[in-house]
Amino acid sequence: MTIDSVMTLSNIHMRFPFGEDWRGRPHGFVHALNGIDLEILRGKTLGVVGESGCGKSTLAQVLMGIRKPSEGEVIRNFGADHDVQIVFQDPQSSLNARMPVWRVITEPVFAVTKRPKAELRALAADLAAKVGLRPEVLDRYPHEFSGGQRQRIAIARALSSDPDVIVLDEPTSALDISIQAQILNLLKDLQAERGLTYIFISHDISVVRYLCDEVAVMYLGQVVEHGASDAVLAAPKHPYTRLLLDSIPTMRATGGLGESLSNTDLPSNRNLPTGCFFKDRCELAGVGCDVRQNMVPTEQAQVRCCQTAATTPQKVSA
Amino acid sequence: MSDATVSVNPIKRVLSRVDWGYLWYQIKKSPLTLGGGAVVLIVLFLVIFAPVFATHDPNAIDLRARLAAPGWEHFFGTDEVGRDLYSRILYGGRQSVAVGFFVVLVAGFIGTFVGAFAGLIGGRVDVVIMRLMDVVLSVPSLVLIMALAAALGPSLINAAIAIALVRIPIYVRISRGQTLLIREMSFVTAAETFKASKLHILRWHILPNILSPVMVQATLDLGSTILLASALSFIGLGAQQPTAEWGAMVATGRNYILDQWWYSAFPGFAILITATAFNLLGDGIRDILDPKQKAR
Amino acid sequence: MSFLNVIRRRLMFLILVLFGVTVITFTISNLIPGDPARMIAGDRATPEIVQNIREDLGLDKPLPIQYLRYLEGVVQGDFGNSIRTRRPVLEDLRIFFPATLELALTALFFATALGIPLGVASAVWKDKPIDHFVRVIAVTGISTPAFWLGLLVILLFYGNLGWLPSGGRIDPSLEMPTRVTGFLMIDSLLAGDLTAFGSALKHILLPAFTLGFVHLGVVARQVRAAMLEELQQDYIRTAKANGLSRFKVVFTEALPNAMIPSITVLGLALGDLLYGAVLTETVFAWPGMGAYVVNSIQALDFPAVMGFTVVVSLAYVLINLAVDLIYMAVDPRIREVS
Amino acid sequence: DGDADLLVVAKASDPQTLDPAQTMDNNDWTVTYPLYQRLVAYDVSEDGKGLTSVIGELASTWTASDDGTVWTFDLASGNAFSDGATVDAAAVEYSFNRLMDLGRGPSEAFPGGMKVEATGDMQVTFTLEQPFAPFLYTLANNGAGIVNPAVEGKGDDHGTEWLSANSAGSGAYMLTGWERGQSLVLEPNPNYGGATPEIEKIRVDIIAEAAARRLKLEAGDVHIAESLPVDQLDALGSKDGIEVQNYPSLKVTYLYLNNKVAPLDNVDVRRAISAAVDYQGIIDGILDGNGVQMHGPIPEGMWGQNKNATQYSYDLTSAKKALDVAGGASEEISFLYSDRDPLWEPIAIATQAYLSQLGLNVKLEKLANATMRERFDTGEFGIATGNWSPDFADPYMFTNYWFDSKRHGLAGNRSWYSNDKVDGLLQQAVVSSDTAERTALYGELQEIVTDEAAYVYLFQKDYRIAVRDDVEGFVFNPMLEDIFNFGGMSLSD
Amino acid sequence: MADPVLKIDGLEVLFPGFSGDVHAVNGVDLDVQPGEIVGLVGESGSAKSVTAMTALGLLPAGAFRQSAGTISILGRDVATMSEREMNKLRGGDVAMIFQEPQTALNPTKTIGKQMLRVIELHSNLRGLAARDRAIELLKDMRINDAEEILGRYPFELSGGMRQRILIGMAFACSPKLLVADEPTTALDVTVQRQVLQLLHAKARQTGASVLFISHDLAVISQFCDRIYVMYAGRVVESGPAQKVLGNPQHPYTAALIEALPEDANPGEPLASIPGTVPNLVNPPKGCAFQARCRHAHAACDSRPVLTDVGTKHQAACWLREEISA
Ligand SMILES: Nc1ncnc2c1ncn2[C@@H]1O[C@H](COP(=O)(O)OP(=O)(O)OP(=O)(O)O)[C@@H](O)[C@H]1O
Ligand SMILES: Nc1ncnc2c1ncn2[C@@H]1O[C@H](COP(=O)(O)OP(=O)(O)OP(=O)(O)O)[C@@H](O)[C@H]1O
Ligand SMILES: [Mg+2]
Ligand SMILES: [Mg+2]
Ligand code: NI
Repeated sequence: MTIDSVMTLSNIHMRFPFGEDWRGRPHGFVHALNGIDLEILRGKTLGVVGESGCGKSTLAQVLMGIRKPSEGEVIRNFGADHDVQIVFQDPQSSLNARMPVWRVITEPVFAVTKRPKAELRALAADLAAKVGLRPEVLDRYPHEFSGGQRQRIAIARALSSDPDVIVLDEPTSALDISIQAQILNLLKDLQAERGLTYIFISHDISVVRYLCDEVAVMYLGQVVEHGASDAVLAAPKHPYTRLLLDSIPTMRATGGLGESLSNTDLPSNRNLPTGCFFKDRCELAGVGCDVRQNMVPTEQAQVRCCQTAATTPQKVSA
Repeated sequence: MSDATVSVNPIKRVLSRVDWGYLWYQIKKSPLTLGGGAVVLIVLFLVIFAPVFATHDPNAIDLRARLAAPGWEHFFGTDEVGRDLYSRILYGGRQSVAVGFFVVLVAGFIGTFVGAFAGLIGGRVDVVIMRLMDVVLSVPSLVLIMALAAALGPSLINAAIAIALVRIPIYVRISRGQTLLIREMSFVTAAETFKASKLHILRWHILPNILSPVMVQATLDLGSTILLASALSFIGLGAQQPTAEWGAMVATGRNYILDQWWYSAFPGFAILITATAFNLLGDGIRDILDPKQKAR
Repeated sequence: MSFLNVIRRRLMFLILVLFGVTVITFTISNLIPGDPARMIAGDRATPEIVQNIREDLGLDKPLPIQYLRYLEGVVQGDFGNSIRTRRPVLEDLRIFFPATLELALTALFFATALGIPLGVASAVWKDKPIDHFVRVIAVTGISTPAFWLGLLVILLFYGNLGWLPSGGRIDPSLEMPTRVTGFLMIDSLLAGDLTAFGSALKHILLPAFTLGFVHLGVVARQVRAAMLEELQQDYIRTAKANGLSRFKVVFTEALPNAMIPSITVLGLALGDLLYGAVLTETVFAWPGMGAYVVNSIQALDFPAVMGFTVVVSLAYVLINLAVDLIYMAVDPRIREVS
Repeated sequence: DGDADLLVVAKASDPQTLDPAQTMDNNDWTVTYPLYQRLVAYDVSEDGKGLTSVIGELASTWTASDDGTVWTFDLASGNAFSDGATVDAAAVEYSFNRLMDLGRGPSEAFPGGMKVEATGDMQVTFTLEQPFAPFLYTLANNGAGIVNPAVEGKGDDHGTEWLSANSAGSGAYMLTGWERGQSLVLEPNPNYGGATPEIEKIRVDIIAEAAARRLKLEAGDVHIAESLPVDQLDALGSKDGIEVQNYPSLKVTYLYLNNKVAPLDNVDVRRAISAAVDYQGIIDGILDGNGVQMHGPIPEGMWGQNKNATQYSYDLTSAKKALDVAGGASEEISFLYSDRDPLWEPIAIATQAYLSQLGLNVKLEKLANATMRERFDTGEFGIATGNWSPDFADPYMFTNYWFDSKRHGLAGNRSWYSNDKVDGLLQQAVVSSDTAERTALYGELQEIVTDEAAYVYLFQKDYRIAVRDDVEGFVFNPMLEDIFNFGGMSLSD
Repeated sequence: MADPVLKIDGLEVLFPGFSGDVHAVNGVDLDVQPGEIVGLVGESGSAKSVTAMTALGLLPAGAFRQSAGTISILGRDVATMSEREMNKLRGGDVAMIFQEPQTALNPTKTIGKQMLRVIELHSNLRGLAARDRAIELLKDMRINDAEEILGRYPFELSGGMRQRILIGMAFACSPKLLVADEPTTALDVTVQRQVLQLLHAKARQTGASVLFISHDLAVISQFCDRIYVMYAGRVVESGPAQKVLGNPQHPYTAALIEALPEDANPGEPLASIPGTVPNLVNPPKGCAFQARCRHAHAACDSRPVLTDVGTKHQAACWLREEISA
């Protein structure tokens, strides 16, 4: 269905061993990713949403190439000299406190090839200007900056090696709303200017709706719904997506907080549930849910699902 | 900026990162640290300028003035061959302090590198190194030191080498632990994403960040090393005569403790005061640099 | 991780330690210049006598063979015969170990009984005069040369005041109680001999104080650090918000949790005390392993030195095992996760 | 204390082994010597002084063949081991065979190839391969103690393990308890053949710290305190209830000059060193005057001393002159000592200072005693300190041991001295049983070795011991330092 | 009208520090009436927590200084209360829950132990009766297997579960005032909703007043009757939730709402607020928001006070002053 994809993930699984008995054999495995298929479109922003622990960051690491999936394949459709960069959630630990800002920003460059200092500084100054930092800050150290400024530094660092794709792992979660808006604007500008591809990980649906072209909803290491963000978020098909959207408090809500949800606990990813992963929390769960579900395309999106949901009339609150 | 021409050495970089004003502010708040620091400075000063402050040649014997009581001629009295104890204590401090610094530097450097290496490489290498360190730590250290010192032959430098060897595992543990922590930080993950080499990560991320806990440990170690060195000298495995050394002086002096208490009392006090001062300073620096670090 | 797993892991490590320790000490022992055979032979012995002894002791064999022979013995519980006393090393250690253990445990008791309250007070009243006081005590403790402190207390309490004996485990004029545990204080109580108990107690006071003073500092510092750590935890805030009094917050909430990390330190301290006793025992003529090993090193009595090292290392590993198990017993977090 | 029947001796360290065939340590002998009897014993003069001549102990009479190679001893009757068994010829034969068979240090005192045979129930014959002048005296050694043959049944290797911690002798006392590292208890042997000892119990307390030993002595907890530093003795002498006893002794302190190592291989360097030491300064300063400078190797009080032999004295000018003759010496000279004797360190320091006046560069090395002895044996040293006390009263102890080139190293010739002529003299002197002839031989020898400055003969020191004044009957014998005649001692109230 | 459950007047709190005193709270007036749910909203560092913690006397002794202001709880001035009385108050009439459910429970004690401790401390219930009470509280929090949960350790439970337990504990002794400091920030949205629902229902049911702290405007809007908007240690606007958020009168409140991506058009840039919050070591003399404010003018150099801008609706801004004047 697509023409230009920068990366393709097919059937990615990721397991982490945990515990060790006295012979060093693991007690078992954490199943962080359980069969992810995704196509990432050039120049677009893909939003990834889901509850804590559903494997978003693990997915990011697979995309970055710092973790080899236990199963499945990542295909990269860009030259070897271009790469994927990342911006992390926690601006505190993502910058080395012992490097001056100009070193931090140019690290992706000098870590790989030796360059004269003057050249690096020039590059740093250039990038700093791009992300809205004044050049005189280049000799300071990261801890002297506010959260928002640190996130700008992190973005500048991601840009320095001129990547095609930037993975943004909850880049604004630790920031205040007023600062979040600044960063989101910056990201948009940079994308427009450089034709970057973003993978934007978040649990804030409204940010995803604002920023992303496409959205993938993750649950327990699987994508349960994937499609154009306006379509998916306006008319979710999968019961989990619906639950997520229902749970988000909005300023305009009139109905108060409503009824209490019964089961909010995520199933364990050590012993994966049989059948549909969502069945224990699903209002619509029925007979067909005892088998694993596959992704099925609908008009606007792909939905992992769920005979029941596909056939049940949509019931989305505002 | 002339930055492009200046080569930056890591120590200077670390020091340049210290906010001296802040450090002073913290030290001022803690009278104990301040006191410890002051005594350390005084001790270092006295010891470095021992020739200036000494009233006698520390090795000049005078059999006719053996075991003289403290007085104007000999501030702290004399020893069993009539040497001036005051002057010997001044000179003796040189040995103790030098051993302290030597051990901490040698063990610190080797231990830090080995630990960082093990932590960064991980896998088998790490396991082998750490098990080895565990084994060394399980061996009673004093016996190991005594045996090593005996094997190398008694001399202060050999004692220092023995102590340094035995203390390496402590630094390996600290630096490895710290390396593992730092390796999990997202700036290292970031560096991995742009395919930085292990060497780059070691040089730019690990080492600069483990230096401060290592330095904290090192300051704390100074006190205990001085103590340990004097203990070795006490059992005759340290400094050799006629070189003055505090532990050795206490050892000889104990034969005279009933009638000539000053012989072992003054060098004993010298050890106590110096070690206490270094420990207070180290404690204070730890509190400032690394308030979370647990006492070991 | 289960109890069983921890035990299994530690026992595996024990084998490793046993091997490592014997290799290390054997190597170093043999680096020490000196010939044990000469030592036995005495000053005026002829070379034939020395050679004769060397053969008797197997010292004429190549080192690796000697090592293997030694290891073979150790596996069968035979640590060889002491060169100095001519008796089986294990036999000697069996005599001296309880004395050292009794001293170490008493010192540990002293260090904890005082160190914990001091550490708690210091943390609760951080930066107050009492905190400074405790820190000075603690730092002085770890900075005092035990060998020197020992001399001073002997001089004071024995020499000047005459209140306490200068050394030994018990007044030699008393009948030794029947040996049951090897701990004089316990054995004398078991025998119902209060005089002996009193004498043993009097004898252990000074060495235990001297030895414990160092660790008093270690314990107080550890408890202080752990308490400070716990006191700033969120659950303390919850407890306060729930209306618990300061006293309860400190003693029923913070202290138990602060003791968990401190167990490790206490375990290490006991290990330390066991071999840290070396110098103290010398000063106080305490008939324990410490004095035994010092004499053995001086006399190039390698079997004895190695026996000591192996036993103490073993004790060290076992203490660690105990610490791990206690840890698991008191900290529910470890029992089930991971 | 308060217990008149108990005598307490304070020692610095625990005995190592109590087997007379094994121990070579004076420290052990304090305990072992009174546990056993020997064929002969040192005599005591009328006025209670220890003599260097021997009388029979287990032996009632003895004869030697004219050539001095066959010795026949008749045993006195009535002596019995602590288990009641009679001390007979078989026991003597057994003891000596055991000693030689074990072949440990003590066996060295007896001439090689010595045969011991019970030639009757109560008669033993010793056959030597060649005459050995001091033979009779060796029989008074600790190693010559007669052991109950019953030990054979106590385990392998002649019951050594058992005997290392138990007693099986016929001495006045027997071992009844040993708390390791704390104390040993001796009680009278009920079957002892001699006069019943007065003291009902003897306790040897192990107190490592000299200061503590002294304090215990002052407090009256201890009757006899061994090895107190010189400085403490002076202070003690003035205390109530304590007596510091002085005995002339044959124990000497001297420096080994390694004749094989440069620059000490040059006789003039050795002479220079001998003249650069301030003997009187050391005696006055370090010994508080309690000693005299030696006059050659043989001490005062031992027959055979040659007063005409050279005695060096502190004379820097002549020392410098000698050094000039040698052409100077630039090598660093190592000086070994250990903490075995607290006097050695001050001596070492003083010597270093004296020699530095000559421009000699001395490096002090304090070693564990065992390590130091090893170095004596390998000859890797320049100078070293040593003490020497004789096992029996014969100049042999100070000459054959010290200068015989067959005894290089630890065995006795610790300065690695070699002189064919001297070797010849020694050989002659040992096989002769004519005292006058031997005196002449040793006299000549002394002139040679003092001239060649093989050792630095420092001083001969009195034996001084601090004793509570209620201890009576102690007899000091210069052959038996640190050994007490418990059987003859008593406590007054 | 009855006495306010909580009343704070002119509170000023500062933390001495290396580069000077941190003026965290700079004159806060606030009240909570019986049965009312009051929201405290503001960006990170605006002193929401410090204000609440000072009120309950939970700030670590020695680290802070209250330089001005009075606090009264249930009509009593806390300054006059002894430590004993405060302890009786806390956990009894006043309860507090915190942001991090991970760490807010003692990790080495079972849930049961921790709950019983509170119940027994503040009520006459003992033993089984106390246990029944604990089970009842948990059941109210929709925890079905309550008996089993009592025997569990905190680490064995999910974050949502722990927070529900903490709420249950807070209600153990029917408090008149509950202070909830960002109780759901660390939770997932689905869990957040459940916790908020339970908390809301329980408060209404028992008639307890709630001081609810959050930086999430949407949550505040749904949860609270009345809100205070804080900025740099000051209250800049207060009033009924719907009014303040529907018709913000302070430029800061307005800008904050505009900056939300919720209603933004994906094609257009978000309305961001330039700059960052002021440094509290030297808080601005005048209006704290001046430096970032679109409407700033000369008058803003002096400090505006809260003035009525509608019924029960107040704002501290010279602009509104002028308008209303
Ligand atoms: N290195 C690892 N070892 C073991 N388990 C891991 C590891 N990394 C992640 N996991 C597990 O994998 C699952 C997914 O983790 P991940 O960090 O990808 O979640 P997430 O969606 O990013 O969550 P959050 O929103 O909290 O950041 C979690 O259960 C986590 O515990
Ligand atoms: N113990 C303390 N020592 C020094 N400064 C403190 C302390 N506690 C809080 N502060 C300072 O007081 C100010 C207000 O902090 P507070 O925690 O109340 O903010 P908040 O509004 O609750 O923010 P958040 O939304 O991040 O919880 C901050 O600037 C903070 O740095
Ligand atoms: Mg994540
Ligand atoms: Mg807060
Ligand atoms: Ni799977």
